Amino acid sequence: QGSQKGEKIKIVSQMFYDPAQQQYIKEQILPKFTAETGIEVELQVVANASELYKVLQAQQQTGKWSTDILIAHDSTAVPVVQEYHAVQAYTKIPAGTYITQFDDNFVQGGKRYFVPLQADVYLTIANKKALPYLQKLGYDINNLTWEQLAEWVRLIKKETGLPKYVFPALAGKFATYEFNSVQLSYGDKYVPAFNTPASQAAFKVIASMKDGILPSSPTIDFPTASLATEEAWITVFHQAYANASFSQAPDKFVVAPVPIGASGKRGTIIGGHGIGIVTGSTHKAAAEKFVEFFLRDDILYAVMKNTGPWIPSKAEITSKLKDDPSDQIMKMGLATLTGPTLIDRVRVAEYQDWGQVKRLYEQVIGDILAGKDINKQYLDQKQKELESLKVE
Amino acid sequence: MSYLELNSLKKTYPNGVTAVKDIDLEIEKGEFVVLLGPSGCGKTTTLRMLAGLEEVTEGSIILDGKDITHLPPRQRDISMIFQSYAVWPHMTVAENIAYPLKLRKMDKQAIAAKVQEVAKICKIVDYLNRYPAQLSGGQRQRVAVARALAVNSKLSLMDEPLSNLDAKLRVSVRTFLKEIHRNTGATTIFVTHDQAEAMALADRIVVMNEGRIEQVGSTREIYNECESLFTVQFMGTPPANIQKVALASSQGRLVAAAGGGEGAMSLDLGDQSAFPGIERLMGEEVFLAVRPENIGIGEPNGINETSIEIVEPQGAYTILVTNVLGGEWKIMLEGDVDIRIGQKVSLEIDPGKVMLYDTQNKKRISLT
Amino acid sequence: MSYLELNSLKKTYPNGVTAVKDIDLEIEKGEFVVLLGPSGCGKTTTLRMLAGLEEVTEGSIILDGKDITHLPPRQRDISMIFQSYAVWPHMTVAENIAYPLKLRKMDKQAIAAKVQEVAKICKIVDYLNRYPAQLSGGQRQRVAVARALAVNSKLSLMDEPLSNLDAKLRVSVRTFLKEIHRNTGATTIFVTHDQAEAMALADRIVVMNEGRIEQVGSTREIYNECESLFTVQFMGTPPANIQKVALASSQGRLVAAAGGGEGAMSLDLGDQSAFPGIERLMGEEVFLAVRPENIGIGEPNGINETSIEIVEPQGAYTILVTNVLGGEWKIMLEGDVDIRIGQKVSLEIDPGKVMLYDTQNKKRISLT
Amino acid sequence: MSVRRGKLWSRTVFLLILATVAGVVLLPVFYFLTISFASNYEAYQFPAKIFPTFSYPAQLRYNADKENYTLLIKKGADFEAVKTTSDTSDFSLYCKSQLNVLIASSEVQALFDKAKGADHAIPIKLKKAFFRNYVVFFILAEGTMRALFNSLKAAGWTILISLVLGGVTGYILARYKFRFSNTFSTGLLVVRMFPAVALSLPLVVYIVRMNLYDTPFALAIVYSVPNIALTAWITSSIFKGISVELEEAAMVFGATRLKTLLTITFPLAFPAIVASSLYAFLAAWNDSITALIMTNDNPTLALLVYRTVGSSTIPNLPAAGAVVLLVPSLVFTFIIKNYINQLWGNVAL
Amino acid sequence: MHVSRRTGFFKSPTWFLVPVVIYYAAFWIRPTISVIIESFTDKAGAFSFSNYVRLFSQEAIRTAFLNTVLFTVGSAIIQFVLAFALALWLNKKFRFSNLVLFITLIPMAFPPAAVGILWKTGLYRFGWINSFLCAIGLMNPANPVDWMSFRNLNAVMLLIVVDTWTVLPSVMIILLAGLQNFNKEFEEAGWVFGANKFQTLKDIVFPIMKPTIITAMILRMIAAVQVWLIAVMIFGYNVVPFLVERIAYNVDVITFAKYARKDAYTISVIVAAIVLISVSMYLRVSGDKQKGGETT
Ligand SMILES: Nc1ncnc2c1ncn2[C@@H]1O[C@H](COP(=O)(O)OP(=O)(O)OP(=O)(O)O)[C@@H](O)[C@H]1O
Ligand SMILES: Nc1ncnc2c1ncn2[C@@H]1O[C@H](COP(=O)(O)OP(=O)(O)OP(=O)(O)O)[C@@H](O)[C@H]1O
Ligand SMILES: [Mg+2]
Ligand SMILES: [Mg+2]
Repeated sequence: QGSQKGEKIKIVSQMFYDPAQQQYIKEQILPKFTAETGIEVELQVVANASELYKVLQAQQQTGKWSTDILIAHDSTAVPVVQEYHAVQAYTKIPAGTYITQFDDNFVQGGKRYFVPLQADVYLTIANKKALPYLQKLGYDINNLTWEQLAEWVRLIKKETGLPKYVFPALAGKFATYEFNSVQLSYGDKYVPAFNTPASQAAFKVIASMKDGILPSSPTIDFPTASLATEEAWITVFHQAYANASFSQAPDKFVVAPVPIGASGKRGTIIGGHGIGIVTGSTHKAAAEKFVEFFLRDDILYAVMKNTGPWIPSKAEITSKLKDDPSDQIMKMGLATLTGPTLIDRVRVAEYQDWGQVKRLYEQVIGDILAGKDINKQYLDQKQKELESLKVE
Repeated sequence: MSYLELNSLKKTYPNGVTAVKDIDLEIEKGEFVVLLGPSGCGKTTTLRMLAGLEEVTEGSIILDGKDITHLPPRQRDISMIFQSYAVWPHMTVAENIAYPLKLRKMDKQAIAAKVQEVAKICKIVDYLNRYPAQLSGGQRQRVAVARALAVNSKLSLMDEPLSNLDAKLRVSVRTFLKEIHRNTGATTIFVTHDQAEAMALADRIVVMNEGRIEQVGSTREIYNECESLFTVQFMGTPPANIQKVALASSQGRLVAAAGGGEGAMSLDLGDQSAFPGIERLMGEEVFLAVRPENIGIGEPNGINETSIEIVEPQGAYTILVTNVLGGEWKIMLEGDVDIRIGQKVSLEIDPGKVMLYDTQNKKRISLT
Repeated sequence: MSYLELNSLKKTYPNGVTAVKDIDLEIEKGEFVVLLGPSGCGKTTTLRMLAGLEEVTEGSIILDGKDITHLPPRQRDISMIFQSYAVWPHMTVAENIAYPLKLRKMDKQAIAAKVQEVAKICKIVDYLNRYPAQLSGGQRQRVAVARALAVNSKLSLMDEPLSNLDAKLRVSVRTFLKEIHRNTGATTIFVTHDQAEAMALADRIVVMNEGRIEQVGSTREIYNECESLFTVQFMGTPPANIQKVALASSQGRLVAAAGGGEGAMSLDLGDQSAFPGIERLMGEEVFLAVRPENIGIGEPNGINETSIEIVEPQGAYTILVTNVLGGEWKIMLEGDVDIRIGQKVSLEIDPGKVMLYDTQNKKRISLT
Repeated sequence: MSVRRGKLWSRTVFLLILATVAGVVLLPVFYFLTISFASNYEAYQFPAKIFPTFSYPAQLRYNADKENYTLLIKKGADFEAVKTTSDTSDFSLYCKSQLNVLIASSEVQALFDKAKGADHAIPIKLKKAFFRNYVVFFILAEGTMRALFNSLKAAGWTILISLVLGGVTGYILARYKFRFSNTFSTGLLVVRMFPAVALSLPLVVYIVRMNLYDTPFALAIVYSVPNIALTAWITSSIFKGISVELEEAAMVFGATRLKTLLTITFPLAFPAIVASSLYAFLAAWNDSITALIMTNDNPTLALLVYRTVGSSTIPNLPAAGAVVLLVPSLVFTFIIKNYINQLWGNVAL
Repeated sequence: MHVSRRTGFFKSPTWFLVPVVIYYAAFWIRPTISVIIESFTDKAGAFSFSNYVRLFSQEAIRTAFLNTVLFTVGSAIIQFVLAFALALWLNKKFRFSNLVLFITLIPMAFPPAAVGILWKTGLYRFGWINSFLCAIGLMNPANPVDWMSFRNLNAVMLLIVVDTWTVLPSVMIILLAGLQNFNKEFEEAGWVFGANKFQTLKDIVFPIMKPTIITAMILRMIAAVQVWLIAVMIFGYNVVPFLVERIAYNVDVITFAKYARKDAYTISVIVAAIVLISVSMYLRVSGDKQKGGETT
């Protein structure tokens, strides 16, 4: 086999961020690999990009590469390869038909550094208690427009007296992408952006829901708590976290695609993780074996279903999805990903500092909640600031 | 009705210790009363109950016709001098004296005048602007006195105010306190376990023991007519010498005798007829107490021959330690005596100054 | 050469205070010497220089023929009893006593034996296994004594070892220390500001004042033949009464007189012929000092009529405070005297006990 | 009579204060503990429970139309439908991951059969695996033991450095007045004035250059910076509380200065010094921020907790991790309380 | 203790401070100086005030400054009052006082991460705080307060409350030690001479305890000016800006921004300056009137 007894590889991953996901991997998947190959696996999860860079920087500076496999978000793939030279190009890729949406990041200079594992999109999740109000309005949650959503949220506010939409906007987290998905559906071709006509309309529709949005939104990272306590009933949010609420009590929630914008289409930021082999790895053979194992249909499907549900990266899996709730979510995601959806990607590399770009969006939602008028002038100003952040 | 009355006062601390068991005492206006007793006998506790710093468990305190048993300290109109002086370190001497007056809402000019007045009495005028840390112990003590003096209270309490002073200073402050009292006539209760202090200061001494009063009286009474063995043993520096003796009659004279052979004691107390009712004690054992100053060296009356063990010259007098029937007896002779250690002497006990005590209840046996 | 010699010892602290100015002293083996003086006169500093705890600024210390001026404490072979006892709280009584012996590399059995021995002497055998926190002040004091005793050092130093004890205990520990010294004969230097202590204990007393020695001598000398005004004023409780007088001759007798009119002083010191060389002082002013116990009440010799201001009965004696030429004079009468405040009396000063001092250099004027 | 009333009054006020103090401190602690025992489903229930639960009052209903089963859990007066499935292993996985209830597929099958037989929802009792969160925490926190050792090492080094350097400083400040002693103790204060967050950046560079990156020792070096000063103040307070005469007595009786220090001063100061070292311990033990920057493969326990569960969307696991961290700290706080006077009694800045 | 110089085994005690000084030179002074230098140089490395100018033009910094001042003053006052009251109370010996003391110290043991979880889970609109308030009837369950929507002054006050829970024990410990060393007779003299409890506290206990109070307050102020973690754990970055929170934000979130490092360093220098100034101001205001020095 070529692997020594008791060999151990280490994975550093940006994926499986939530403990429940880690728990599943560590309890169900890794033992299976060890049983098959005798190789032990250690999984270290990094909380965000800067923590990943820190790990890589430290290994680069000290020259000690303790990592063998990297599971990275597509937005970090370029610096990982180009700045830290952390991942090597594949010579042989495990068989399968993989999604190609992330290849601009995963493939560089014609060489593939990462194989995609999954993709994620934004979804709508709503507590069933909110549905009667929608019925009153006569709208269909699966074909909702942003205007209708806003109307729904306002109606609930009017009838219950309480804001029931959560727009998580904790600094450095997701506000940007939540806005982006509205902006895209209104016809923006490039996000981040602030003063295009589509953007203006997008901000306007969010501003029109203002009274129905939880005022504590800027302190909220994920909608989980608000949804679980029923402080909020509705959100449009990143698939993975929306699903955390859903899994807690599947019967309580309905999940639907992101609403449709003025362009007549849905819009979403997509993201995905890829798996790569670390340049300095001292267990390359074992690492390759793990990549092969992890991309196997049965394993990847189980991982996608139980840590997400996510959109699996292989056609071999997506073609066989069934009808149960989690498969349905996968399908819904796949439809969003491959359907007539306006899609864009996180453009970290184009800006000096992505955190500052996020900050601009966080200010917008903060100002909306504070009752500020989000007019053209305001947005022009934001646009100017945004442009100053571009890499020269 | 007296000026100050303590009626069956009792104090049990939360930890269960009953520090004061039953104190009944009446004090007249202007009296200087000293509570005297060994450590732990409840003097401080009694005083603190008077001050309102300690809750009274049972009994009552009447001051000037008013029941103050449960009043907080500030409503009692008392002043107090503490053992540690408790001169506030963050105030100048003048501020220290003025503070209680300010609390009484006296006007500024009157306060300044009062401060000057008491400072003059206490001879601290020069230090009025100093902080306590810049004063010596004796000076701080004077500040405490001045502060107490200034308030013109109904009752002045002092808890061992001299014990932190050195010996020399103690004597001079003591004289000073006495003088102050003579001039102001403030009713004063003074706590000490130092009898020299008590005797020097008191109009009346209250001897306390284990939470009770043993004897109340003038210095003379307390010193010369001790009602209990406790008092006679407690009073005097050095304290009285005690010996268990048997009373006997010998040729019409009353004799107290103890021990046998060499070094035995045999003391002629005088003509038996002078002691009416002595018959019932004949042949009985009693405690005999005699003070060191009532023993001389010369014609034997008491002990025939004994050797001097220690000589402690004290300037004005000399203390000799000698062995009497296995115990140490102390003798106090006036002036500077030329006696060497080891010298053999005979003791001459003044029979008129001897006190006898019952072995059972430890009370004095009256011989007249 | 003496056992211990202090040669022109001088100490200036880093802050510039010269605490000890010039001390010359010779002490013989086995002597019990007491350094006595008012607070701040440099007693502690001197002792600490002897112990090696304070650097000597100038001068030298010779112990048993060896110059120890600059040796560290441990090489001096001394023992010391501290004011706060300095009994190590983390060691049992036995360990406390044994620790110095261990440092001297004595073998275990010898240590155990020694501990037993000194514990017996100091009557602390029962407490050997206790920790100091479980002992009373007096018991701790005994442990400190036992520890010092055990090491058999060349020199035993004690810095006010009794000052933290209460009055009663102080007297008994004092007697105990004296006894110990009598038995061991250890050369001892004892510091105190309490003269009763000094007089009771000392073979020789060294009276210090402002960093210098005022007088060295036996208790008798120090008390009765004070060489300086400082000493006569410092010694005695109460201290001597001082009055500035003019010497005159009257009908062949030497008379000291002061003041005029009522309350004037006129004291017949005796036949002028008994004072050779007195001529040069005739008409001069001198300080006259007389101790309270050398004044009686009766035939006027000194003051004709004066009124009693304060009466302080002390049991064995009574102190009267009276006004002499505007100053306070104290009189000490034996026993319990029946005198009331305000009573007019005449003072009878014992002319043989009077001491005279030069007004310039404050030294004693020898009259013989 | 008025006395009695006064006593009653002061007693009531006293008890009121006692209740308030205890409540204000303990209430959050109890809720926190409860959260650490809560399942995902329970973690966000409102109203939150102050004491943890041991089981769920639940019902199982057979839906004849769809041939599946619905689990209902009591919420308020009603039962709330939480999970509908026909798959026993799906049901079992749900119970395990969301409810902390360990129930095998076969047992689920038995329940399903029973529910199918009844014409209404049947009551079932789901018993919680009470320590499940803690078990999960240890499964997730891979290398807990190693992290624990790292934490102990870092804390140990911190204590050592702080005590040796701070203790010596404290002793000298307590016993000697020298020319710069005031400047020096003020200088110690200044050390704490500079935000540590900013200093750690250049510090990392030095640490890397010294080849100490990712070692507990390096962490200790950083933790010691503020702790040396703190230890110096505290130990100087301790030494001031030990009478100089005790040391002098030892020297007079033949001990060298070093011996005096070792046999007299140190044993006397020892308990308080141990207590003072707990400040250093707590600083090292509880820190995760510096460790985040300064370690990688050798995380401390606090960092491990932060890494594995710190970003959870549900607070039950993080709470369990934090409780694990908390236990030793609590023990040490319990020790500190007996030495308050020695530690802070003579402190002067 | 002054032992003969010639006999001691070292010449001067200062010698023993050398290791500490070396340590601080290496691990404190060196980074500090490099931080200070960074703050006074532009990108090219030339001396300039540009960093300060740029910073002061940012509104967030001005808000952060204001919040920091509010927080420091507010928490100092509130924590002092509470800690003192608590210390006074605990200083009386009562039956279970030792146990109560331990209970009050519990928050001291909480790691910052735990404090974050503890309060975040409490402050949700449907968190445990409102659960409790509803249970005891102090709040209407139908419309609980949304603590997390607090902004500006309210948020600062909320943070003061949370911070107080955490740090009160460490302030209280110092004051308690001071009270235990306090000669009770000073206080009793106050009562006896006519002061009521409050007057005694104000005129006697406080002034005499001043050195202890100053110690406690200085340590507290130094920490309070540097508040950030608690704010970030509860509200996240930006919502309630504080000066050191700005540093952490620069270091943590916008790591790659053009001026992130420079800003972080410059704010550090500003914070240090503020601490230095406020501590010396506090010392000045609290006065050097204390001539006594003898408090026990
Ligand atoms: N606060 C207290 N709590 C419990 N017991 C106390 C308290 N204060 C004093 N006691 C006890 O009460 C008894 C009497 O104490 P008190 O202080 O009144 O004696 P004292 O006569 O003043 O003694 P001393 O001469 O030593 O001052 C002692 O046994 C003492 O231990
Ligand atoms: N460490 C020191 N530094 C500076 N001055 C000192 C020091 N120790 C004592 N002094 C000063 O030296 C003088 C003599 O002090 P010393 O302690 O020797 O007096 P003392 O005779 O022992 O007095 P007491 O009876 O009060 O103990 C005093 O003025 C004192 O203030
Ligand atoms: Mg008392
Ligand atoms: Mg002295």
